[in-house]
Amino acid sequence: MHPKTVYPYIPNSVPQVKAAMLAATGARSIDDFYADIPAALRAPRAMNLPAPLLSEARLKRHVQGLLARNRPCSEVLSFLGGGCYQHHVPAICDEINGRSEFLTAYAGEPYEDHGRFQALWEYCSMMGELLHLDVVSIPTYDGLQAAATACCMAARYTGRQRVLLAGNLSPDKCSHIRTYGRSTIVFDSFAFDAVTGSIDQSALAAQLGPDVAAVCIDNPNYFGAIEDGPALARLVHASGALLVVGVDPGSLGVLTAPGDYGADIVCGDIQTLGMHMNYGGGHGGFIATRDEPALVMQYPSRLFGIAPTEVPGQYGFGDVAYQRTSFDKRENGNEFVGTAAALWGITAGVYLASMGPQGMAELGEGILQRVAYARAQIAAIPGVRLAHPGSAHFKEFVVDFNATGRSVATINALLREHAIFGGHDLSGLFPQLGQAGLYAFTELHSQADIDTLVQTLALVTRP
Amino acid sequence: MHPKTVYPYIPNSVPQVKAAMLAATGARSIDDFYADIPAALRAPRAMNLPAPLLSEARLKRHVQGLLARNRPCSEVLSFLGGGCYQHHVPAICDEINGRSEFLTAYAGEPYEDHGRFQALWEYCSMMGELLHLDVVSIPTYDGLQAAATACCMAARYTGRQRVLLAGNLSPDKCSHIRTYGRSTIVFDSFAFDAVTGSIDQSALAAQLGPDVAAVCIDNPNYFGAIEDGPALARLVHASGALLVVGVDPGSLGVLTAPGDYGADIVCGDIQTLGMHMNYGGGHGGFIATRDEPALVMQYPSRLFGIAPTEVPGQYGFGDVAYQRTSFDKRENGNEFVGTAAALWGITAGVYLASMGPQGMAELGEGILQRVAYARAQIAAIPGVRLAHPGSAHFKEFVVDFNATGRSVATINALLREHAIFGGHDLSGLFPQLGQAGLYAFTELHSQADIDTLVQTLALVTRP
Amino acid sequence: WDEPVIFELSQPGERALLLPEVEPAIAATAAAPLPPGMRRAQAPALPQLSQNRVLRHYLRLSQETLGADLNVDIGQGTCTMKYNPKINEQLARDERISQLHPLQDESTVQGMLQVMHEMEHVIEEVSGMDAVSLQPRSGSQAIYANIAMVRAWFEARGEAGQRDEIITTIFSHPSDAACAKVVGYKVITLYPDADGYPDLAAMQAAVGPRTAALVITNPEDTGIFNPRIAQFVQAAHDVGALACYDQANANGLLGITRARDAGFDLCHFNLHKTFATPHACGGPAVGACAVTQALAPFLPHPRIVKDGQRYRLQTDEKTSIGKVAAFMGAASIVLRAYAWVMNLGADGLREVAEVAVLNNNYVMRQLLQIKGLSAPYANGKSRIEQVRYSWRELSEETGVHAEDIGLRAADYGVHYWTSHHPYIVAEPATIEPTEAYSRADLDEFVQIMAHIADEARSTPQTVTSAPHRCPTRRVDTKYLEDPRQWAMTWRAWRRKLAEHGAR
Amino acid sequence: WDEPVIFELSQPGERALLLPEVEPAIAATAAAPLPPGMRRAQAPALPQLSQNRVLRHYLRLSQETLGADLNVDIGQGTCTMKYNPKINEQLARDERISQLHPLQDESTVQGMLQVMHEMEHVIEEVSGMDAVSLQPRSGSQAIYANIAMVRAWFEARGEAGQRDEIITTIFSHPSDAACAKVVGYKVITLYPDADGYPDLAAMQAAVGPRTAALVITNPEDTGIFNPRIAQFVQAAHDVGALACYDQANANGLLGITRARDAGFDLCHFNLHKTFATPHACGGPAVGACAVTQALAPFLPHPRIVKDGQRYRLQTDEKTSIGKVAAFMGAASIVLRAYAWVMNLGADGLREVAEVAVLNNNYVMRQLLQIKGLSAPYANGKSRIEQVRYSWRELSEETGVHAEDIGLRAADYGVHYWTSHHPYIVAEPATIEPTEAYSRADLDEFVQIMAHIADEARSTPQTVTSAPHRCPTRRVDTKYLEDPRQWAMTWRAWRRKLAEHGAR
Repeated sequence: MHPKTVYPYIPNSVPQVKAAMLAATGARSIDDFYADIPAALRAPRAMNLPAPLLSEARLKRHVQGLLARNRPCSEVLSFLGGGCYQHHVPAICDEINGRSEFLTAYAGEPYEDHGRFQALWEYCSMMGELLHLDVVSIPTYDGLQAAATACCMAARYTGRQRVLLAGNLSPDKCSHIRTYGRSTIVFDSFAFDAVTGSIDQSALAAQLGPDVAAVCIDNPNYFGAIEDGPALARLVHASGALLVVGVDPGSLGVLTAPGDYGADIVCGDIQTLGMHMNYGGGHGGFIATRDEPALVMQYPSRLFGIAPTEVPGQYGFGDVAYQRTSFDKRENGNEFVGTAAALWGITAGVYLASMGPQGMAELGEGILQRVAYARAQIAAIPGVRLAHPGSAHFKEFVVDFNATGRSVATINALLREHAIFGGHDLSGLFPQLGQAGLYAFTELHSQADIDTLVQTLALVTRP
Repeated sequence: MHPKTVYPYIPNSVPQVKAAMLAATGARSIDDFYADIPAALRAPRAMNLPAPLLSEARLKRHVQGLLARNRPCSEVLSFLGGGCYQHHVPAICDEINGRSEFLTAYAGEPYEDHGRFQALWEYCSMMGELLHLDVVSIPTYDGLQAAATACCMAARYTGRQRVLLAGNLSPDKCSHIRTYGRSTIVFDSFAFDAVTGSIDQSALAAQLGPDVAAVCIDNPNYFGAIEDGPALARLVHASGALLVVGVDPGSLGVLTAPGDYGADIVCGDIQTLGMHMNYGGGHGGFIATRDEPALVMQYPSRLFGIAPTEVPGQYGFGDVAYQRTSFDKRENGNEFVGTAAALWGITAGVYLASMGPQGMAELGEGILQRVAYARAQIAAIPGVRLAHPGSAHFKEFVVDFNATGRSVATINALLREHAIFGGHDLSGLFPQLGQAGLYAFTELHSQADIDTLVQTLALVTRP
Repeated sequence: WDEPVIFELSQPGERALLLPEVEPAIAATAAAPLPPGMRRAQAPALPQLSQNRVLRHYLRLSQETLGADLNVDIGQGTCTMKYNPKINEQLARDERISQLHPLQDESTVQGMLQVMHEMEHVIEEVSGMDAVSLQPRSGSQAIYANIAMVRAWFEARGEAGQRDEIITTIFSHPSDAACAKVVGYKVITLYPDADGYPDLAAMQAAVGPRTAALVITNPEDTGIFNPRIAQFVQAAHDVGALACYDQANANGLLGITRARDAGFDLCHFNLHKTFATPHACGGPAVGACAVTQALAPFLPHPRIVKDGQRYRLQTDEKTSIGKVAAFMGAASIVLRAYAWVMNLGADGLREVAEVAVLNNNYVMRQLLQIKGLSAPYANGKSRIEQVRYSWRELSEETGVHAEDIGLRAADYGVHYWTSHHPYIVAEPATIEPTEAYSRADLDEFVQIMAHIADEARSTPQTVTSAPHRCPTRRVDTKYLEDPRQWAMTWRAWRRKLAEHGAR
Repeated sequence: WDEPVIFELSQPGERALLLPEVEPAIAATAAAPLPPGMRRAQAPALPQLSQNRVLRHYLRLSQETLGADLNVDIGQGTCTMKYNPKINEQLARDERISQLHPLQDESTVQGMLQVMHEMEHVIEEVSGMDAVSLQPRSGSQAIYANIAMVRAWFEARGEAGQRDEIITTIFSHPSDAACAKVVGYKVITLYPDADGYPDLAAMQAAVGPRTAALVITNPEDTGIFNPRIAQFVQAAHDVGALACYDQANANGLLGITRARDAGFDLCHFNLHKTFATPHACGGPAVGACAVTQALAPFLPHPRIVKDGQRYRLQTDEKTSIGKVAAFMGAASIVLRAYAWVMNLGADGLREVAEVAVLNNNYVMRQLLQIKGLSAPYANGKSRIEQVRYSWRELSEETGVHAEDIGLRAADYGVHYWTSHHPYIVAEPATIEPTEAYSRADLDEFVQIMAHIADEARSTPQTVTSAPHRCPTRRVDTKYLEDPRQWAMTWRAWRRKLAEHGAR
């Protein structure tokens, strides 16, 4: 007990101040304010928590001691991907999202928080250019949620109840989509082609029908292979369903925007646009569509719009069609809305404004090239193969270790001894691939890094 | 060569823009603007610099690679002091001095830069409370410069030409004071008592005379011993000289402010008030006096004052007696003034406002106590002695290793193997101490840390 | 600042960042051809700016945003705007967390897993529950996860078919109702009784064999604690239903009363409210789900397990509802909350609660001296951590609305929000002082409210035409409702301007 | 914000930080008694605030400060306000530099020493000189160090007694003259010739056996490059004097011309100007001294020496002037400058110079179209990187002064400074666009100046009573000059208020 502790975060913990304020309220003790809480509900004992580290100095030392037990990707060569990626985070992204104003603002109106509204609206606008679509939502939680909501939007819009999920989606994404949507949607999945890793169009065609609200794919898919978007769109639209495409926005400097090949709802994750990985804490989801009122009215999330003000020439901002939301209509709104990932939206805006058209093009092209180089080099390692040798890949691809006789777990453990984090082990998630790892490459990887990986892989897989 | 590189920091490096701007000026080429530079003065060749790291990503990786070759004090136990100290830097100090506004402001007027003026004036005001003095300058470069200027101020004020330097000042400080002041001042030094490490009052008395402008001491002195300030002040004042005292502001929660025992000019370094060590980049100097116009007019640095504005009740700020300065009077001003360490002044203000009266008292008291404990423990190590066993010390003290038969260099090398940075080696600076190290302790050191040091010292000095 | 939209600042050719060069050997490698039509034809029409200009733009926008750090932010009631310590921010931005990939081998993230596991224990201790998941990325998502667990529970017992109703109250958060709907439940909403408390008789009438769960906030968004909460829970349990506690308003209850004490089966906390992580303009955030042992097998996976001194991730629970969010959720938010708790300890958390409640009742006492302002329901009773006030009387007298007053407050450097649909409390303003403000801060806020109430009587048009000192004046809201005029992006705005002159 | 002085915010008892506890075993240890009177009797009367309130105070003050990041900051001529890249800031705040103690063993700071050593090479390459010290903490301190080396040089040669004069020009920085005085020299100041250039004849007349050195800025603070600089240097050398180059205005010269090319013996650069480190409200900063091989033995110590692949510190040079600043100077500033150079390379540095000069001449062309504004001296000639303009004509016509225009500019979100004493150029305004601003930025600044010139004619009182949109109106400057009223601290202010009602 520190009965006289004055807490730095609690100004009125000064005993004299507390006493004076109590007197001003006319209460005898703070317990008076809890009169509505019956004695039976009172906690039977004080909380049992570790002794506090009251000084900032000791707290910092304690937490830094824990952090020292981590080995971050910045200290090794990492080839992990699978939904979270190590890209360069421009310093101004950190600078802006660290500004007290943005970091601690919340639900102000478009006047005192004009800057927050403008920054988020600009984020949507820049995403709109990248996606070639007119409507983009304020960020939702992550790419998983964006996909789940996109499926629900499609079901509401079409009035149909079946949604087909590609077999080469992220298993985590499928898990969330199904749990989230299954009260109103019947989900079925369709297979991918074992040779190419891409969608088996005949398997998809076999499932399509007039009850299908949407087909949900990722492009590039979970294996990094680039799907034939235009062909899939034709197939899906022929059945009257919507095409929902999850896309890595970082690919869109070089790959066609899904809307341009016919996707009706485009979704994905903005972690790659200026967010650190943060052990999974850098995610934010986006959802985008054409500006069709019936589709717009299906969004659950907030949409910001630009508008003139009383002053000629001045722009202001505000919520568009707020009555769609659960804020306004509780259970009669679309799904639900609340705090999600707004700061990452602002940050992604900073990133896109910094990269510009040429930066995004160079980013995409450079990753395509590095992947091609890495594929060629890795394929040349004895016993190591590419799982999908004929396909074009963006950012990641599956390496097949079956012929090495070693498990991915073993290989990754050996790589760690060389300060390399090998690709994500797919052997549990996709048993049909056997011992396979998903290797990711970004603009951070130099030729020397890739060569180091290849040499080390050769070493640790040597019979 | 990257002839078409558009540089992110140089907006108008876009070739088309350059051409259009050239056309607007009527010049044929940029070389036209250099018409005044004769051909003979043109650099004979392009600069020979390393190939640029044009991308922020590669630049970051390169510099982080260099930083990885450092071993910071945060990863070891460090007992280094001697003028730069590892204290806790409150997070809000970093937050405020990292704000773009403060970080990049410079020489604005007290209107658009009202906040800068207020923050610096408040820094001076809080230092004034700590020092019990009415006049405090905007920061100068560091404690060395503050002491050098204080000597010059004393000489100008008294019209006398001799300044006496205590033998237990920092050797670096003496070096700068002498180089800086010797065109107008004759410097002499006086000895310290070998047993106590403190000033030998009889040695000082022997040097005092009617030509002495000032006596310059540090209290605590370079060995961390606390001088008898009141006695020294009486002695110095008896000869009509000024007493210049350098003080660690972090000691003033527990030690008497020098002005209160008679110091006429108080100076020192603010690095301890919220600045990281930064390999010596965290220093700033302060100078303070009573509010006596003849003394105030001797300051070379800027002084900020508060003033009413046209609006009743409103405060503004501005430069006090600007005509003292070299900005105004060139060589006829006092010394010179320019960019120095203003951001650290603002930061020290944040620190003092955060610590408050009680924080500064606890800081000082805690360090006194830790030093007493460390002295007791270290004195108990066989063969290891305290150089000045009878004196009271603040923050640091000299450990005498002569009886161990090992050099400080050897001992420190062994300590480094245990992740300990031992005390600063004084064997070169003070040959009379033999093999001795200056050990510093701050609020960051826990009992466990001190015990670890003691055990390891015992281990590495064992015969 | 009169800062243009960023597209208006674009200068063709300018760059703010350059990308790493592609080495010649890489550039020379032939790639597999893309599927037809999959190569983008035109670079995206993003703005082109120097780095200096990008920075200046966003710095100016930041200065046009009233962060909680900048004002006495007690007007965002239900949001629990408290001080977000800068040390936690500094720690969470350390590379040893920011540069962790969520799929790293467990051996390389032991520190991170320890932080998360210990934070789970904190939530268990605060709630009295047995098991916790920190995966949801917000309070709403935690509510969703809890209700999904309710569904899984009844599915596991074969009762899913019969139980299709969830009961909540009107002053519970909208997401309580909305999430129930998403998971497939019919929502039954209870209204207050004559005394202004949640209506126990209505609850007892509503429960039955179709009831899957009670989902309830307490104290409600009015700041009123439901003194019969145990009976509500009991009524649910009596019919075999579960009880799920929305603890978004837990700030006044830390160490005072726990979900377990009232018999709840599930509950959740918002780390970005009660546990002092920054609101970040609306996320990232964490909603922590806490459940009893019986419900633990249904928690999202993976779960963190401690084996001796090692932490590992476990995903083999077959009854788990699976993923609710990517990876382990917002780990860096968890770290901030952990640091906050470690700084305060058990005594500190209780001090948080007590001072938050003291501050709230102090402010209520002061605010209710303003003529025209009232605190509907439970008249004369104290509140827990917030109060939903009503400006109805002032509005009827002057024609000034609660929203106008909030906007006028922005002119004085504070604000409140009024999005409390449906407006059961007319002309609402919800004030939640939390523990983070001093008496002087609270007095300042009250004085501003009193001053604006005076203005409403003396110069009402000053209030109704507010704001006057914000970056913009009032917007023309029909541009936000009319599909022919709304523009969620710059490209839509320019198109609509061209098509039919949007303004 | 109308933010009070921090003392006015004090709430007795509040704390913003707690200190680490002292363990019982430590507290129980008896310390040696302090000398009599050395224990402080009363805690310092610092303000008492919660952490939230401290933060809010300083955040508000920051928002009331017009940092270069926030505006088109080309009005602080001579200061070289350029873009300070955020990546450099991020790198310089890494613990692996911020937590280095300057007395660490060399083996533990090899990365830091490498950065400093390589930055020395950069300065050598830019200047053509042979040896560099990065120890001075500002440009002025570097000037001081250079002149101290001049003195040491003559002392080493036994000529110190005869040589007691230093020659400079009136448009060289005030510190050139002031530092010469500090080191003990008599200062001889040259004025421009009839064409507005530094007067070579005056130089030739001034030099002689008493001359120790020429200390000169070039281009001068007017932006005019002295085309006869080599002759100035030669004139100094002819009498056995040294020549010392103040390169504060080097931004337009990188890769174009070097100190060595004109024959200088010593020079200095401001890393916080030319090398893009932040101005930080006025420091910390670095002034880099560069000298020829002959002067190298006089450089401050320690110097960094590379032995094979290892770096070490050397302090055994007997002729060194010793220390000029604590330890190795502002190492974290050096790191920022190093990162900036490594990003740009030789081509980039030359691009900096060329675009800075292009921008300056572009702005000059535009500004001189404003009636009442002129660019005195060297009429019709181009300038290097800045121009000192004069509003003399406008001022004579309207009674509006250059200072008024600068303050009015602040109302429009830009500013310039006018502290260019003595006012050889009447009604001065020095504009230095650097390379960091786009054409659009420059046009905006010019438009604001043109607009204010119009205002000066149409509504002069608007300009003379500016600022109108700043945190305060004009202060009563007699409080800054009168010793009975001035108050450099809160304690002095309160005392004077009490003594004789300072207001």
